[in-house]
Amino acid sequence: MPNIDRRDFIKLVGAGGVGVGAGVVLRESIKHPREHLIPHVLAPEDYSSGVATWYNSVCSMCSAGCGISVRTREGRAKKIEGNPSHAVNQGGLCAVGQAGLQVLYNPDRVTGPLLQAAGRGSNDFTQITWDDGLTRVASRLDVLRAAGRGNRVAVLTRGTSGHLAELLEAFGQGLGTDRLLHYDYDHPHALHVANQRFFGEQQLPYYDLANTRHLLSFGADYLAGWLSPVHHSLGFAQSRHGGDHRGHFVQIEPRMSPSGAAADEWIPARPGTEGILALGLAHHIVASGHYEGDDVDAWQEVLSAYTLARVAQETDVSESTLRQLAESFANTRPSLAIGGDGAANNSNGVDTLVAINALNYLAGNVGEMGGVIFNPDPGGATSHSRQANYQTLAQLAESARSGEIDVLILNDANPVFTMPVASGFKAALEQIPFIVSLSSFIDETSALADVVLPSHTYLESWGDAFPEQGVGFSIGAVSQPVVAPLYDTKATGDIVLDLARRVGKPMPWNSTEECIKDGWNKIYQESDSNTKTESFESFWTALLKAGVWGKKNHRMTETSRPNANTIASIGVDAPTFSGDAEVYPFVLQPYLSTMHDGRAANLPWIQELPDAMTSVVYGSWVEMNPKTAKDLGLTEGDLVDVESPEGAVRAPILVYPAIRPDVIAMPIGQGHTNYGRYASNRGTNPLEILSPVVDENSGNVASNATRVKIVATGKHVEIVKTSGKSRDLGRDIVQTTGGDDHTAQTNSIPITVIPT
Amino acid sequence: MSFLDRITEGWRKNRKPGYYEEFDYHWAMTIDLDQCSGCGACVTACQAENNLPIVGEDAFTKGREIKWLRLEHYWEGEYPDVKLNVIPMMCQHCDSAPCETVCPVSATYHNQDGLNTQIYNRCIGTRSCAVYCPYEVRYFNYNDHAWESPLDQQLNPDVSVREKGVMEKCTFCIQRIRQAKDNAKDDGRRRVRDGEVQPACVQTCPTKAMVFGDRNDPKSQVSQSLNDPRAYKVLDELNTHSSVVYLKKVEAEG
Amino acid sequence: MNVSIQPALKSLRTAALIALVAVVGVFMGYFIDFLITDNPEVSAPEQPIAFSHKIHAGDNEIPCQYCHTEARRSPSAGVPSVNKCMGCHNEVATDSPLIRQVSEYWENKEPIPWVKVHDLPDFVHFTHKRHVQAGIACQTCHGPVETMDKIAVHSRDNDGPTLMASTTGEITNSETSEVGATQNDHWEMGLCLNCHKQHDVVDGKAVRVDDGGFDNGLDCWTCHK
Amino acid sequence: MDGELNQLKYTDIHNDVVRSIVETGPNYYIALITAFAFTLICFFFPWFYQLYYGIGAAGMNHPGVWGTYLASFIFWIGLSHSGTLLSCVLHITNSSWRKAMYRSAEAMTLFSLVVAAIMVMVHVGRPWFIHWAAPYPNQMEMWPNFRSPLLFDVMAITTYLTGSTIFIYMGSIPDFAAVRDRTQGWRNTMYSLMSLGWRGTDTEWHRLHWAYTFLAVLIIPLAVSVHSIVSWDFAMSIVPALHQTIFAPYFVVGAIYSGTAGIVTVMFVLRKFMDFGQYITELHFDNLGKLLLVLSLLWTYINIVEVFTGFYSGASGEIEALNYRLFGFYAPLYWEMIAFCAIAPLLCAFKSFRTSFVPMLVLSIAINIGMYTERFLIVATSLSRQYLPDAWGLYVPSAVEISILLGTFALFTTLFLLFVKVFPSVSMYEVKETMESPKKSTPAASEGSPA
Repeated sequence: MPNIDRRDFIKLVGAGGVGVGAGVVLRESIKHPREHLIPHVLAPEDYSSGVATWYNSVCSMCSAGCGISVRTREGRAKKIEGNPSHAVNQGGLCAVGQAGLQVLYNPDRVTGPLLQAAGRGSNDFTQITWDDGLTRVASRLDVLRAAGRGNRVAVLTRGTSGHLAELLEAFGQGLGTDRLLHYDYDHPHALHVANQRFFGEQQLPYYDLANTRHLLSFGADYLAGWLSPVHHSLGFAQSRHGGDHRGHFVQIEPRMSPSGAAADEWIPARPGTEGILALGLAHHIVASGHYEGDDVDAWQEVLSAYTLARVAQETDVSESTLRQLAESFANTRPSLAIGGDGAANNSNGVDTLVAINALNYLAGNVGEMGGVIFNPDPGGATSHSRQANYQTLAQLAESARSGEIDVLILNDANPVFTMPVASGFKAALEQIPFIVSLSSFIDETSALADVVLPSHTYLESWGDAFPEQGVGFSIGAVSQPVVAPLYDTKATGDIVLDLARRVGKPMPWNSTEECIKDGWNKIYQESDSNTKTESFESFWTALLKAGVWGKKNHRMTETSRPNANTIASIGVDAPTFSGDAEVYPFVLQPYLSTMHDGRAANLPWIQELPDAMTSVVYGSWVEMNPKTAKDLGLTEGDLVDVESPEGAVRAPILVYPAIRPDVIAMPIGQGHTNYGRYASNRGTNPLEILSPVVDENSGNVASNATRVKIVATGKHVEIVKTSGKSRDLGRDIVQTTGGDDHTAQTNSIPITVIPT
Repeated sequence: MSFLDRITEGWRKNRKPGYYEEFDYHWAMTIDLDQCSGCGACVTACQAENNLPIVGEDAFTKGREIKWLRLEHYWEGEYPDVKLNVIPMMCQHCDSAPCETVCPVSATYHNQDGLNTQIYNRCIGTRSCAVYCPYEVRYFNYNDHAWESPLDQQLNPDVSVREKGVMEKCTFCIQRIRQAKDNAKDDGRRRVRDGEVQPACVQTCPTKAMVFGDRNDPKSQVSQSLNDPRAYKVLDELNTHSSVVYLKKVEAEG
Repeated sequence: MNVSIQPALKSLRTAALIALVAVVGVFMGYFIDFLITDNPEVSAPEQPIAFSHKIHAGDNEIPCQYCHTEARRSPSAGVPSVNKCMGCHNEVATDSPLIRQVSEYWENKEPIPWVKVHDLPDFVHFTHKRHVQAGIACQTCHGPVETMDKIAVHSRDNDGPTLMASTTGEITNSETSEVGATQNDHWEMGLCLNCHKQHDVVDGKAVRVDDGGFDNGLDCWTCHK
Repeated sequence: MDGELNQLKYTDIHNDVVRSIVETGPNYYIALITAFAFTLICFFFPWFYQLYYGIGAAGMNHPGVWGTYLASFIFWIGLSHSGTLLSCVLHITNSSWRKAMYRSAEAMTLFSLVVAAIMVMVHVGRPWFIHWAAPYPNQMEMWPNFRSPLLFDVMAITTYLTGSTIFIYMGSIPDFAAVRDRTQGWRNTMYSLMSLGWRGTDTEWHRLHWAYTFLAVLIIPLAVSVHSIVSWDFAMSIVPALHQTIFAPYFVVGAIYSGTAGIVTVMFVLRKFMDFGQYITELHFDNLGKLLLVLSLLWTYINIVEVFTGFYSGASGEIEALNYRLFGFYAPLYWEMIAFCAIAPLLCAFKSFRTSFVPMLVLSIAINIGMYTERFLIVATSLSRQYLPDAWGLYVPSAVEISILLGTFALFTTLFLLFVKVFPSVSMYEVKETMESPKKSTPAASEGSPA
């Protein structure tokens, strides 16, 4: 190449330099950044990095008490699964149970003791130390206790079972208060009372779905919410395809629930007339001589009024259907009738359930496999004796108003959300001078607290559960911490123990763990010799490993047969509703959705789980029969005001093919004002507008006894749902077949119990 | 045999389902629609196991939810004689899958276990697989997803978190299948035992309506369930030879 | 009238030359960076404590898995916890300044923030367990660690997995096999595939075969899931 | 031949064309800058945002995973069929009237192909890995999936692009030479490079013509294959209303149709703003009008067939999909398409219409709007009505998408504006071929004989 002058040379050098630079920068820029390897200081024994460890525990998302196995990696909980060896759920677990992880890892958890100095509801919390927080509470308690006015302390906890409940009781006694209230919105008060009245049994019997061949469900959404849904699901499957005969399922309810969808027959009876229907069937059974028991005359007399004709007329179910129902119920052995939810939440709820008990009795389903079986008595206080119903809470509110309560201790209970506004409960609480909350979240009730002493979530703390509705025999399970506490929180039990110590009423234990172990030591001592291990310690480790323990002796005792008075007392009046039928043409049915009583609304997985029937996510809606909607000129997404005598809530219309034209249904759970980023200001809460109609027999609010009217607002919103068009246009996507080629599936696990 | 014959012969050979002589395992699933209660436990289980993002309300409004396993609702009839049929819909792992032919970079292909794979880090996001899939069970990451701390601590370390621009779908919980194979090797076993591996949805199903296993093993529970007279495949007329078989819902005579 | 292309070319020559030099420069720059930063002497990152694998694994012949205990039973090899270090160094060389640093960490109950040298992308789910149990020497991929004062990623030319097996075709598990000859490449997929194509597992040990199949873990889902 | 050309001297041709290259008025710059600005604002900024945020910036969802990006892609591929294919056909059939317009037509091909290629980048979720779709040896030891219609696409389009580039370049060599001889300075340098030392000897002319014809023959099947393959992206699926045997011919016809319309537009512009009035005459519009008429009839026919077979099938999927297209959310667009592409072109039956420039311009634009709609409907309506009604959904383009759509036109315009300043946008030597040789005496001849 000929001469290159100085200029060109410089250019060349420059170009080369720039090029090289560019090259280096290029490579550096695409290189992976350095990471760090952080070793343990002290290697843990119970896991090695990269390998999963499983812990058995108990689910506390609802009162069913399913056993869970939690998968952990590097000391973090990764997944919750059903414990296959737990008799209640046998490996299965519902959506909410799995979302329990998001209770633990919820970004809105209270991370340490808080003080709401700026005034209640201000949500302006300041961090304080545990000692500070505890002294603030203890000082007040101490004064009251010393003055012998411990009764001015009220404890309102979410339904807790097992030894933790006993610990709370001991605490209450220590303070000298009898105001220790457990509160779950969905506690089946009516069912307890009804069983008490008919069977003389305080506790819940075991409804043996697995072995029944004909289930008559009066409004009980046994697959989604009623008592122990997962266990019922197992039973349902077992009955459908576990044996050689396919169980027949009938659902009687004005609005089709998931159980109704799964059933073979769905019968939309008039709301509140389920009991009358049941007695109608009973009448037919007795009249047609299916019942060979004693007191036939007494039965005939008490049932005489409930002729099929009248019942048909009152329930809006055709006489032929009723007759056919009665026949198949009486003839199919074993058969089973259950009642709850919709049927129980009316002004005549208890009567209805008694009627259903009677139906079971007359059909000979009591104490039979596939019928109603009674558990061995767990002994001690049952959940029912602890649980506060609407009236009890109303009294609490009353005494709060009249200034009889100085301190309120809240534990994960959220009555402000679930009590009707008409009850004035919130206003009453505000009268209480000092409120302390042990909740992990700032919900509507905790927002009123002056001091928040956050407790562990159930995955971080000790506890145990004896599933009440059970599995036909008594079992118990221990709930153990599966992860180290994420935040500066304490176990509920430990807080209580600490307070007790501070008010000079120390209890015999230093920690919840001790208390639980102590309790189980007793059980161990009492347990039959054949299940004894060489020492309690080995029993304890075996127990924690298995996660569940139980005896396999069915009680199946013949319950005291109803005496004359009981029989005579049977009878169901027409339901009473608040609001004039002229002004308020529709009956409002608030039903429990996946969000439960709203406690699951702050779990994003549940918010994003399409509703089982409507596939709606995020938000609430008003279900309305297509015909009604047409008459009112409403279409899906039209925003309406649902007005009851007590107030109004606003939600979009969802045209729902399977609901009575005279009924409006709304899901419970949304409409939180103060429950974290995922739940707050989303949808509406139908419970707000309920009239405080009370079923005198159960003392609980009749949540289905409110009439409403629909007022169109002219606004329109898009309901967020995942379903496009919910009709298969003859494309045979879901194929069906006649009952004849029924086949037994082998995939339902037989109930197993861990010998200890 | 003439040249033409040899060509056609070779073509047929290549048209074998999944392009394998035979599958090592042949994973399959049956879902009994008569037992399914549509509770949605499987949906959450899937979300928990496979690091499915929390997309938020806005994404749902736009129709951008990511649910590897979804429940489809089909109403039948009018009030009062109305029925709701629910059917869980997830990747059917078709043995002749439309999505596999169209992916230009082979991010989705049929593997030796008869599974329809999806390799996230290979995907370039043409989304053609989602178009070709008649079951519409492939979901696209329209943007990066965030897990608000500490929700991220729940993420399953055995499953990659997908970035924006990547297609994803049900994998029959491949991480569990691999784990089961791993355990089998530790025990010095050649094969995975029946029932040893269950996808999250099958494991959690409260009604035990789902069965998962190896179709190649005639004694396996799933093979028995496949012989059920009620067995059918959704959109079978498209000849996708899917590995998910449904058992018909029984219409009660009463 | 001039129609030839030459004069045009001439006038453009310098420009073209400059462009050429620049382009070549880019490649050179890339390569230079390669040489410098990936040269063990240079690229090895500064560790919080100047730990020497040469002293431990080389001179004192401590087996790899004495400290990296997880390797044989977990996907991740595991980094020894601080008390593991102290286990020996309560007695051994307690007075050396480096050990004092370690014991400081131990007394403060703080972890030692080691810098990660051998790193894989998050979408690669590699498992040590299977490879160790198949009797593959650590050095096969990590290089002659026992000769390194500072751990570094080697990136000399990779002759593929042939180097991984000794001449007999057997893969020895002894930490002092002639894996010294092994230089691991910068850990790209091809490296894994080559080895998997040429090896199969016969009663639990990896041996040479002519062509592997999918059951040798060539399925993408083996690592990417 | 047309009268006007006869009054022309070879010199005038040269002067006109060279003027169009050398002399640049302010209008040109204004046009160029505006076009470029639009490209930046409407195309690149939204695209960069999308790269940062993810495809979510567009309106696509589940099941509507394909949208306007793909529609644009097909549209531009279609437009590309204007030039090269057309001019090849006409070259072989030796129809002299094309000669004035074919270069700009070929330029259209080139640039619409470029835009189409860019649209692919815009469409995919991770464009930074797009090279994985190309077969090349790599450390991952991975190859693309050769069964995939999308891969066929990659191949076909690259081939077509290469072919067209060579074709247009080779055709322009003599004109480069001509321009070279009339320019000085950097232009001279540039054109001497581009003309590869063209002398205009008989051998060179001979070779040029041979090679040119050869390429022309080669490109015709290529062009046809390209759009057939594009159609297979859809037809190879089993989606109702996409899984159609007729798609390949349908797309090819549609492509040529929109392409021809495109030429009319471009020629009008050239005629108006680069005053090539004497070269691009009524004759060209007349012929193109006839062509449009024929194509529109073909297109209508195929549409009728598609709808008929769809309904005739009786398959729920097909019928729902068609119902949705004809009477669903996007029905207005469908009928707009019918009006623009099936009915309006019938006007071309009248010569008076064909030979009047402005109406033809309007028609050509209308047709291309209609054709874009067609592509959009194919993508949008079919995907939202598939086999599982529960998964049905609605896809609506987002602002970003629409802006990018407009941006592509700006991009195209920018490229074209640059082109007319570099390439002689009317082929001089071929125009000359259509003229009587000049009288000896004229000085022009001495320098003007072909090149």
